[in-house]
Amino acid sequence: MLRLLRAVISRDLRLAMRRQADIVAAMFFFIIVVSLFPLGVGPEPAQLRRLAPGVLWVAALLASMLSLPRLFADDHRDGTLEQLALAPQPLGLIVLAKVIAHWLVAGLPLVLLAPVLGIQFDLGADALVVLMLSLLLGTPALSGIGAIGAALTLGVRGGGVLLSLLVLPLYIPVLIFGAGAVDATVSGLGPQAHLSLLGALALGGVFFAPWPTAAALRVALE
Amino acid sequence: MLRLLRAVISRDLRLAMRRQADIVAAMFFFIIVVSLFPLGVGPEPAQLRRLAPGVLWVAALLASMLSLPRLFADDHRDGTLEQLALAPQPLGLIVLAKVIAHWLVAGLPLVLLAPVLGIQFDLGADALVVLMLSLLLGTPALSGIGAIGAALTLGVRGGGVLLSLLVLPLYIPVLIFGAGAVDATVSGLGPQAHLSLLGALALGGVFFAPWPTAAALRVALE
Amino acid sequence: MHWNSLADFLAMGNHGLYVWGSVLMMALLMLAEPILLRHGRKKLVARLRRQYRAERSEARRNSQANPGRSKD
Amino acid sequence: MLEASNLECVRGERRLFAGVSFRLEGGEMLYLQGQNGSGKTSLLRMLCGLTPAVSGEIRWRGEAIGKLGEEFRSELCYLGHQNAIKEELTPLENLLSAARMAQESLDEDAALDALDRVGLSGRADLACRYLSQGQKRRAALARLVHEKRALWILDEPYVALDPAAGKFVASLVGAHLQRGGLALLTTHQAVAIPAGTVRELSLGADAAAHRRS
Amino acid sequence: MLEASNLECVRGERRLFAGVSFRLEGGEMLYLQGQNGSGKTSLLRMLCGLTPAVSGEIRWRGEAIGKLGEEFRSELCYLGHQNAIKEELTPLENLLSAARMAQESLDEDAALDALDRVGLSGRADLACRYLSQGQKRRAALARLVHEKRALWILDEPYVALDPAAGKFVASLVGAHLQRGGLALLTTHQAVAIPAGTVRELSLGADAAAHRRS
Amino acid sequence: MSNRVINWFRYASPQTFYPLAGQLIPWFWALAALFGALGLTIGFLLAPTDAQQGEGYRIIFLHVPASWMSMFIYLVMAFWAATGLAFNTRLSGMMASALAPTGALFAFLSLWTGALWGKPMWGAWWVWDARLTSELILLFLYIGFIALQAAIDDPRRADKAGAILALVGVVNIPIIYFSVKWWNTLHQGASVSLTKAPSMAAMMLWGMLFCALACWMYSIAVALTRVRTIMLERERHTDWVRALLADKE
Ligand code: HEM
Ligand SMILES: Nc1ncnc2c1ncn2[C@@H]1O[C@H](COP(=O)(O)OP(=O)(O)OP(=O)(O)O)[C@@H](O)[C@H]1O
Ligand SMILES: Nc1ncnc2c1ncn2[C@@H]1O[C@H](COP(=O)(O)OP(=O)(O)OP(=O)(O)O)[C@@H](O)[C@H]1O
Ligand SMILES: [Mg+2]
Ligand SMILES: [Mg+2]
Repeated sequence: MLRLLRAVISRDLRLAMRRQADIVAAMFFFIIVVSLFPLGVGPEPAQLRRLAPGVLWVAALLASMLSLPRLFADDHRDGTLEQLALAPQPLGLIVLAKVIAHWLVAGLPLVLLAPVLGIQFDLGADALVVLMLSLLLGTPALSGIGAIGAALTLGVRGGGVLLSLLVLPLYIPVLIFGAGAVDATVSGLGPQAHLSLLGALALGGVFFAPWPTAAALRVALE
Repeated sequence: MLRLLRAVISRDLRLAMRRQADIVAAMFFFIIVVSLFPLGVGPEPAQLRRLAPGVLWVAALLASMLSLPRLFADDHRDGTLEQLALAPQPLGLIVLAKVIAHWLVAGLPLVLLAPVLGIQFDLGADALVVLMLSLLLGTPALSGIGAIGAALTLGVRGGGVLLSLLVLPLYIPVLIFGAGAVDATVSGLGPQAHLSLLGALALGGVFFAPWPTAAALRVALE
Repeated sequence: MHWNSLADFLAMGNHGLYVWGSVLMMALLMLAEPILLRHGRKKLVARLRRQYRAERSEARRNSQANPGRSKD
Repeated sequence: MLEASNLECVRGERRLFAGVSFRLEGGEMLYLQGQNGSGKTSLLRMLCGLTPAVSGEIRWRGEAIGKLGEEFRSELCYLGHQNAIKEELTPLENLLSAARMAQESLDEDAALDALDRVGLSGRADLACRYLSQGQKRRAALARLVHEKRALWILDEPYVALDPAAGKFVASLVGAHLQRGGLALLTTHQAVAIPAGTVRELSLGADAAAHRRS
Repeated sequence: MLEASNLECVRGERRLFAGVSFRLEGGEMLYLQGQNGSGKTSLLRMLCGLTPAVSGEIRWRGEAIGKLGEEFRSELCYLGHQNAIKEELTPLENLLSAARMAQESLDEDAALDALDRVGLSGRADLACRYLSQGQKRRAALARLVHEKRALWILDEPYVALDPAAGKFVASLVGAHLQRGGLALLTTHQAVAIPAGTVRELSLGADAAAHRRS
Repeated sequence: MSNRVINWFRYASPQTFYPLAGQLIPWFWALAALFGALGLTIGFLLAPTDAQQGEGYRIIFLHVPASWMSMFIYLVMAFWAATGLAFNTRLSGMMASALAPTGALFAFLSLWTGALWGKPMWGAWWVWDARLTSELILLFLYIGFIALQAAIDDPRRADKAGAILALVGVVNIPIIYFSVKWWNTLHQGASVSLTKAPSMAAMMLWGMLFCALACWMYSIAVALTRVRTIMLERERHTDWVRALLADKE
């Protein structure tokens, strides 16, 4: 079972490396969206500091979502998905591996990048730490929930935009607890409660989501 | 020439209709991103009012960008783009038609929707009018500029995210003048200067952009 | 009865616009939905009838054209 | 070993076929024939368990494939119209990762050997997107060279191949049958299989005419 | 009318061919042969003007195609490995919109007739994504039925077609040659063209061996 | 035991359900009209003025039933989705798709009446309160469901995909509700308090109750009507639909 997970993850990572653009670009999307905001709303530092958690988290959410449509679409188009569905292992496990790979490519870089961007918004050190922590817990949940949407919209033309319609409402709790954790730190309250809820969401997202996703994939292949 | 424009536009619109999801979903992406922000930054009305122009414009920009990757990718994948490049008319014209169709599908709905969302942010009537005007002028520019990026990243795997990386910096002037126009209205200054600059960008975007786009497409087909 | 006059009733203590706006929208949509449904159903039935008729006449033509073959 | 009884397939509003039954034993191949759109691909996908049948049953070693599930899939090798290769990866990487994801053991030497035998020795390290149409198909077919699973289901394997490559694939299928394997194959290009028993099944209009007469 | 002299094609670090020259007049067809990956597709794309040649020249009615530009393209009909049909549209819509975008006049009756002749009459209003592999190819080939442009460049048109459909396409090409048209064609499936002069050109290893001997 | 199962599936088959629904629909319409008339009479003619809110509070007789229905219909939809996935009955998917538009309608009406109530009461059309926000998200979930089904044209596939989405959504709704609630109360004090409903006179309660019942009956009638249309459309190749439509000729 672990071998299967490793095989799928390593293949997906290799593909991501081969495309190069992917990893770098998810990060740059994050950077650019975050930097657009000051341009849109004006540069007062006090206001920016108050905006920071929300903007950073919304940007992370969008960046992670942007690569979702391709999570299964490439495999679907070239027939690999059929092969995976015919593999002797439960499809849910394969999905789990793909979710992990997606997180490594589209989630982890955001976590590492966040503090740098947080500085642009004048966040303090403890807020930066909590920001990273919240992203570390929240982005896996995003990948997991996103996978469900990606599977449901698979093969549905115009799926890319439909996907965001399905997935964004489900992302809201993650966003609220994520931004809430940072906010609580900024305003002097403890972030523990938010963070532990976020952890629960992450566990749920990663270990529960693959099963409906697998079911949706089988439907898409019919 | 007009017949060609009409043929391409009507085909693209029919494709969009067939996918149904497309039009509705671009709008809903806009709605949802706009609604995410308050969830990220908190619900105080005064603060939201100040954020409104920036948030609405950034969301419009993202929504219009999200449908860009498919502008040429579908045609590329199934070989239609080769056929268009081999058509006896200048490729630039065909691109112009596709830009117009893209705007009709991904730009116009945003313009019509913006006032409703503005209300959620407690904007006044004159600000709402200027918001619509600025979007009406700005979104065609977004479609035009976006087409260049879409053509440049065509066939490049992982293009979707790379695309946003290329296009977002070029979108910045549009964003600044667009959000600026609304901001100026909210703070009691006239929006005329911003709007006329935006108009210039739109003209440039729609009539200049198709030519580099066509060149980039030819390169992608080589 | 709680109201003194029709005008009073319509004014709703200065909140007429809001109250009647709600009532109107609700009435409008809740009337529109069944009407649209009825309309859609009628169109569907007409379409299906047309389709069945076309199929039947086609089958008849076929059986006339080659009477030896059984209808499958 | 593989037994289908009374299969029916409906697509949209169209009944593609009904009452399709056959039985296939080890060492036998079923050559599925029919015009374009007669439902060959649909039948093969049904036999894999990808699409549910409207009615009828499919049994493998006497048990319904729906119940067997993973057990059945671990004996099945399917190759569809799509090549199932990643354009960004090289043929070698494609072959290795496909094997690893199917939990087969395939070492690099064996993979290189397989690529060599399908005529891609010079291209083992070139990303598949640069390959020609026929070379892509060869890269996909390279999986068959060391494939030991019992049931092969191949949907038009010869498409885009040049005659020499087509013959090689036929010889692979022949060797598989000789080992006692089963194969189902569709194609519009007649390529003789050098060994094993070949049985035929026709779908579609011709088949209907057949049954009626 | 179409003249190629000394064409050379380099892909990556590999020289696929060099010194390819030929001349084709009205009513003649060039049958391009070669193994998988020998550069047939590359040559055809070069002749369309999609890929620039490393060296050599291509002339149409005596002038370089690069200079002619749109004039050349208005006489050219290319069909590649890809079908160039939209999966969301029906075969009818695909055919009509392709014609309209190529600025040809094709009315609905003619289009329906074309679909009828390629055997898609029952599927004219079904989105192409539901068609079978061969039916998709047929939908793409329906363009040829009423195509009057002088130069046809067809890259493996027979792929996925059943024998009957293949023969029909060959008859279309034959009729085109008889009208005085030119055609370039690659295929790995020998289908006899019923009329016109067929000339052959081999690319790749066999061709090199040929030249060397 | 086996008898019960067979019976159940008999009613779950479109062929038997269709005429049954046809007979029930007029009754539900009648009940809807009756309850609606009662509720509106009580609410708009008889109920006294509210001490704090004046006459504006009468929106409550529309707003609360609409809000309740919007949430309840989602639950029912998810229930049908679950039975559809579990037992693979055709009826379940049809019921789920028949309910969605009505649910979306009530979600929209809840937002609309709420906004029209909010302007006079709070001075704003919209505030980012927990309940409001989660109602908005509920509308998105409905729209997502409808859009997903519309985007898939094979009805069986659409049913299954929709069912998966509805079930995932139903798991998420409580999470969303509590997260939003917590988010808001953490941010600002109760400048706007919806949690304490004004102590309502018995009259108001009765009015609301009847209005809610009217909405219930309305929903059932509309859903049954829609499911009948869906049945005809999907089963148009079966003999029973042919016979049915031929009869009326
Ligand atoms: C767009 C704005 C609004 C939305 C989306 C909305 C949504 C809802 C929802 C979902 C419910 C049912 C919740 C439950 O029973 O737990 C509800 C109930 C209610 N709403 Fe609203 N509401 C809005 C505006 C308002 C306003 C402005 C008022 C009054 C000032 C109001 C007063 C009430 C009352 C009194 C109830 C019944 C409370 C109860 O049964 O616990 N709502 N609303
Ligand atoms: N929704 C639908 N409505 C009507 N017909 C459909 C629908 N979906 C698929 N079909 C038909 O079902 C058939 C599918 O055939 P399938 O792909 O199995 O053919 P095939 O025998 O593999 O053909 P080929 O030789 O071209 O590969 C086609 O005839 C197609 O037109
Ligand atoms: N970047 C590259 N480096 C090395 N070789 C390359 C590169 N790009 C393409 N090639 C080779 O160029 C050839 C392209 O061949 P082309 O597609 O023209 O073949 P073809 O004759 O049409 O073959 P088929 O019969 O399979 O369609 C292939 O052999 C491919 O391996
Ligand atoms: Mg097939
Ligand atoms: Mg080729």
